[in-house]
Amino acid sequence: MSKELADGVGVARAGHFETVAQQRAAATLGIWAWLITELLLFSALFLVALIVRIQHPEATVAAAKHLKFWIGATNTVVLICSSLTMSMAIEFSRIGWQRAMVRAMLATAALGGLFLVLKGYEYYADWDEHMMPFLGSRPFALAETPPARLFVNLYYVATILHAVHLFTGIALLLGMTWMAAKAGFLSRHQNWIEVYGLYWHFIDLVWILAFPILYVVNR
Amino acid sequence: MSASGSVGGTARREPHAPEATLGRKADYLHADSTLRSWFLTTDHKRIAILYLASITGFFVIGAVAAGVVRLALIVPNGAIMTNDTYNKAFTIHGVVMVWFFLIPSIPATFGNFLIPLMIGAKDLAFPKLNLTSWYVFMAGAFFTLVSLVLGGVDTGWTFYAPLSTAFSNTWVLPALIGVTIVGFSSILTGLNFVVTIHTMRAPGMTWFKLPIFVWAHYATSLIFLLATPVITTALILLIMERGFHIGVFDPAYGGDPVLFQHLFWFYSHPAVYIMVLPGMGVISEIVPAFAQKKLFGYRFVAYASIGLASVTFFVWGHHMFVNGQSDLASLVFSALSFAVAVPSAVKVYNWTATIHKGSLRLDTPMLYAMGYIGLFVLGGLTGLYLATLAINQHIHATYFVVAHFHYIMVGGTVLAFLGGLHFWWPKFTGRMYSEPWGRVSAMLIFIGFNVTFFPQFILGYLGMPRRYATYPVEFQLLNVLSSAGATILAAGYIFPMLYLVYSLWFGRKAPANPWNAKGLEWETGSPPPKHNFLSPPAVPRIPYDYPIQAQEAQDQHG
Amino acid sequence: MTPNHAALELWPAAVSGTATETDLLILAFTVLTLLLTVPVFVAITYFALRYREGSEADRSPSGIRSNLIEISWMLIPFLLTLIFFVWGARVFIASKNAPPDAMVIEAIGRQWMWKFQHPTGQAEINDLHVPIGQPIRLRIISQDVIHALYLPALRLQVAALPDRYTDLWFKADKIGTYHLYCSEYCGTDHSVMGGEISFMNPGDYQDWLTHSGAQQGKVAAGRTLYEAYGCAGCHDPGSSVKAPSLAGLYGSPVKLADGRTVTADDAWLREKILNPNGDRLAEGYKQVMPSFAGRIPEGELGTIIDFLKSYTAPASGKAAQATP
Amino acid sequence: MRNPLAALSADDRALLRRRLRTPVLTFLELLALLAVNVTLGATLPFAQVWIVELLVVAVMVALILLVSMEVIHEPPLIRLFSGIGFFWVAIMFGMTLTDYLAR
Repeated sequence: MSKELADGVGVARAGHFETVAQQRAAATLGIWAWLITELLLFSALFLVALIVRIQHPEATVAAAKHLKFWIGATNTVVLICSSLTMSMAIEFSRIGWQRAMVRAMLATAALGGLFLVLKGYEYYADWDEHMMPFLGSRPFALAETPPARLFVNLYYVATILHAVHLFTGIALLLGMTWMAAKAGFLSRHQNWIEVYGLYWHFIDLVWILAFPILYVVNR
Repeated sequence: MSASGSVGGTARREPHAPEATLGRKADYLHADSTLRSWFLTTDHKRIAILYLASITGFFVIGAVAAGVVRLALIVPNGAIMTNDTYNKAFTIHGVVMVWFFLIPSIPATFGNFLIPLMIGAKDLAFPKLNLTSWYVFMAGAFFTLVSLVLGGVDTGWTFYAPLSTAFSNTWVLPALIGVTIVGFSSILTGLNFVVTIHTMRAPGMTWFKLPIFVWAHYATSLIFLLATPVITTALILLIMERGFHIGVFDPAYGGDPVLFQHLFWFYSHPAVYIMVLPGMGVISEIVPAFAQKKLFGYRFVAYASIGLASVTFFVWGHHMFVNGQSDLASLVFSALSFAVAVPSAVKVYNWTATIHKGSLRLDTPMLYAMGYIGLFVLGGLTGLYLATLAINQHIHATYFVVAHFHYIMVGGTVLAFLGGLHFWWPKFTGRMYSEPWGRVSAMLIFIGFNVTFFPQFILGYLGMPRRYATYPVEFQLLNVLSSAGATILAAGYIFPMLYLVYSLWFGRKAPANPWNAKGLEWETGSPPPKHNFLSPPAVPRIPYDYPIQAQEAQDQHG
Repeated sequence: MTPNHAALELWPAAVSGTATETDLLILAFTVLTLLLTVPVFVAITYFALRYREGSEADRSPSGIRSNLIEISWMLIPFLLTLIFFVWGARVFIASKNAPPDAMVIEAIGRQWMWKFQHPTGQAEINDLHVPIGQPIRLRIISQDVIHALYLPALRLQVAALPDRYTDLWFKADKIGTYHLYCSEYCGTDHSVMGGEISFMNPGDYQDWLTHSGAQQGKVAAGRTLYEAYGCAGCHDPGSSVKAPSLAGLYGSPVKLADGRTVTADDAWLREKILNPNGDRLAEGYKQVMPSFAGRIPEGELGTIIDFLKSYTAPASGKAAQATP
Repeated sequence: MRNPLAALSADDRALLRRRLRTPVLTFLELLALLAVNVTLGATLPFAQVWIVELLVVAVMVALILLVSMEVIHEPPLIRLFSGIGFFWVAIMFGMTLTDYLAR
């Protein structure tokens, strides 16, 4: 029901497809196949986090207590907001409200940027508290419990990998916004917005998983 | 993200000649001949040729490294080269053969070329992504070659921590980065195949009319999607471990090196089926064509592909029985490993039943296919030896394992690759290869392979560990025999490279269907036109609609 | 290399009940393998000849019900092989659970040597002597990368992990000397990380422990360490580095670069190895020797010094090595 | 700045309300669930609280997949693809834990 398109909104068929429906189905299936790989990529890290937790419960709890819980929580709120604006952009694209859609996309990119800024501040606070054990030059605050280093470093690998995805996402989104602001975009490439929206929601979903796994359950 | 890039982008395709005027110039090879038209092509057939050329190069590198290994082992005392040189040679052999030849071998070349033809499509669903995957592959190859040129790696292709992270003084990082990047090319290829097979089939081409080759590639692609990301994570952690000492695999900080092995084999055991399944697909095309008989038990063979692709995710721990995993895990992984026998047996018995009462021509592709069946059976059953816990305690990490997986990888995948290459060579190039030379080479490879690798089963059971630069003198006789076999095998590899290249210019022109084979790829020209079919192909009533059909055909397909 | 191995053998010697049973298991499995494969090979060959294109052969549909035959060739081989899962698992579990009265020998793997410590305190490098007729448990650990201790004559191997102990137990019933290997690839000299395992009568084992094993074994062990840590590469006569010869050094006075003279006793040698330069430099030599602090465990330091004690004259350098 | 909503006709406002109802409701539900988890994480009311936290996360993930990513409106194939990854994650975790929980 919610996926009905307004008049003048649609997809231009590429030469190697027989129908537009086939082209749309391929794009949707393609992004889902990609998202499966993203899920497994991050899940392997979560598995390592679980093993570290099983093998070194005390050190992991000590390390997790040093994470910036409230910044993480705030960032989760920021990403949930960006999911809302992305959903709005998709709905606007379906009813053909191009300007509203462009604004919603810009808002999404801005919220993504805010996430990265907060994340950067969090890293700075971590650095300040000597919570960067991978830096050889800077002593680690929890040096007396070596396994704490495992969890903290894993936190960096996971969050940096997520941030890289978010950064790539913002760059793609801004590029797409620039194209989407032009006349006729929605009649040719409406499904780009849908496909991109799935990616954005999924990066949000990964954070929804990462926040409790890293920050919450180990407290 | 990646999907969106290519969906709309192909809206404006470059103009091409109207189909009515299709002549000599319009087939995909001759439509355009500039370098640019090759390196920026989005035609799946040309990308397949790009892949074919690249992996042939890697095969040569890997084969030379194998030759160095066999040369070193002629003498037991390591007099020919230093231990370091030997270790680097077998590492290069493993890394290059596994990641740069075997994994892309059949999918990225034959799969790329044939899947759209077999399902009656104009191209893969995402042509630009397909080209991207080749560039990603070459980027990964670049890093690995850099590590090779700078001095090589000595960790073995398995990169076990902490040897690879803290102890090896060789160029591990560029090799790891290269292998990580190549994983993305696998993912993109697999994604493209999955989407193509789901959405691009010609009208009337239902799932149970698809050739087994397509089924096998569908199963392979699922493994690409579900397994490759995990090795990416494992390698990222390994790179971080080596670069920044993050500690997760480092016992000095309480990390667990066995955890790397779990992540590694979660991918690398299914990767065996990335190498094996497409080969099974090739054999399932060749055997019916040269028996002129419908494939026996089509549905069972199709389901067996999916079955293998699923079961393979439950058995990785059989690589780790003696590596310190819990006894419970060993028991569970061992029991589940025996389940692999079921779908494998289905394939082998059905191929044999297909030959029964057929009308057989023993041309080169069929010789390879028959060799494949025999060697795959031996490789598969010796795999069950290794899955048996008590036997594994003795032959794990010995030459028995080396022999076993070479029976699967060379006896299986490489023979299927060569069989498929001869089978579809007329389709790829429009030329016939030399049949007598083809048969001679096939026999040489079969004999050379067995002389090389059968003695290694015995060496392994006698207790010769693998990856040994020097060895006790009583193993010398069998090692010399193995090295002698390797020279025969090498000759068998060199001949096809010569006569196939020769045929490109001097071979007889190939008709559209030289083998009288069934399948949509034979319904179009050799080589096919740029957009595959001049008119939409008619999907046959049943798959493998050959003149001879066993009773079961009527039972299962109406 | 080893007297107990013929130039070409086709079956390895088995010295324990587990080894014999493993052999039986693999032979039985091979019989099953042949039962499952020979018909396929024969059939393929026969069909290839019988049904050649143009041959006169009956090609009418055979009317075999395919589902039944499919299910049977799926399940029968699977169930037959499952027998071997159960059998293999039983042998495996038995070989994992050592009897409580087993004699415990510590095994330590390191790039690229094995060290074995007997319960009575004697240690040996690369080679292992064990008595037959009694259960022996090896507690195995590694000091650096992952190794694996592989004893083909017993059909057993297990990884030596850097972070925790692994176990392997056996009860040998035949005397003899066989190979002992590292079977997990561990870097440059992986293939020379091994030696011989000697299965001895209990009386001979006791004899070995008290006489040849303990005393001279320690000197030989020290010599091995002396070579393994690279001491010999610089200090042996004829080396290009021209470091002072250590033969006869023990107990003699040494003139230092700062003019003092010290006696080369246990304590001074230990300090000198751990921190060789600075005020410990010998007169007339340059500061080239690396510090071994943290690189040589305490026990081995003692063994090396034991070797240096016995390393009395230049000519006896070889003698120390050659003592049985 | 002019309120952009003021320029809309009544029909457009109705359309907007109909279209944005689900995203906004999902947004509010996600925030509420997050609030539960943050509260539990900050106060740690009992030892086994992580079970509750993970259940809440499971609900949030399901909400994003089914509603935000519209899986409930998709054909069976997409539903299968959206779930198969999680199934494979379960294989990976389950089989690995047969080692770690039995050591």
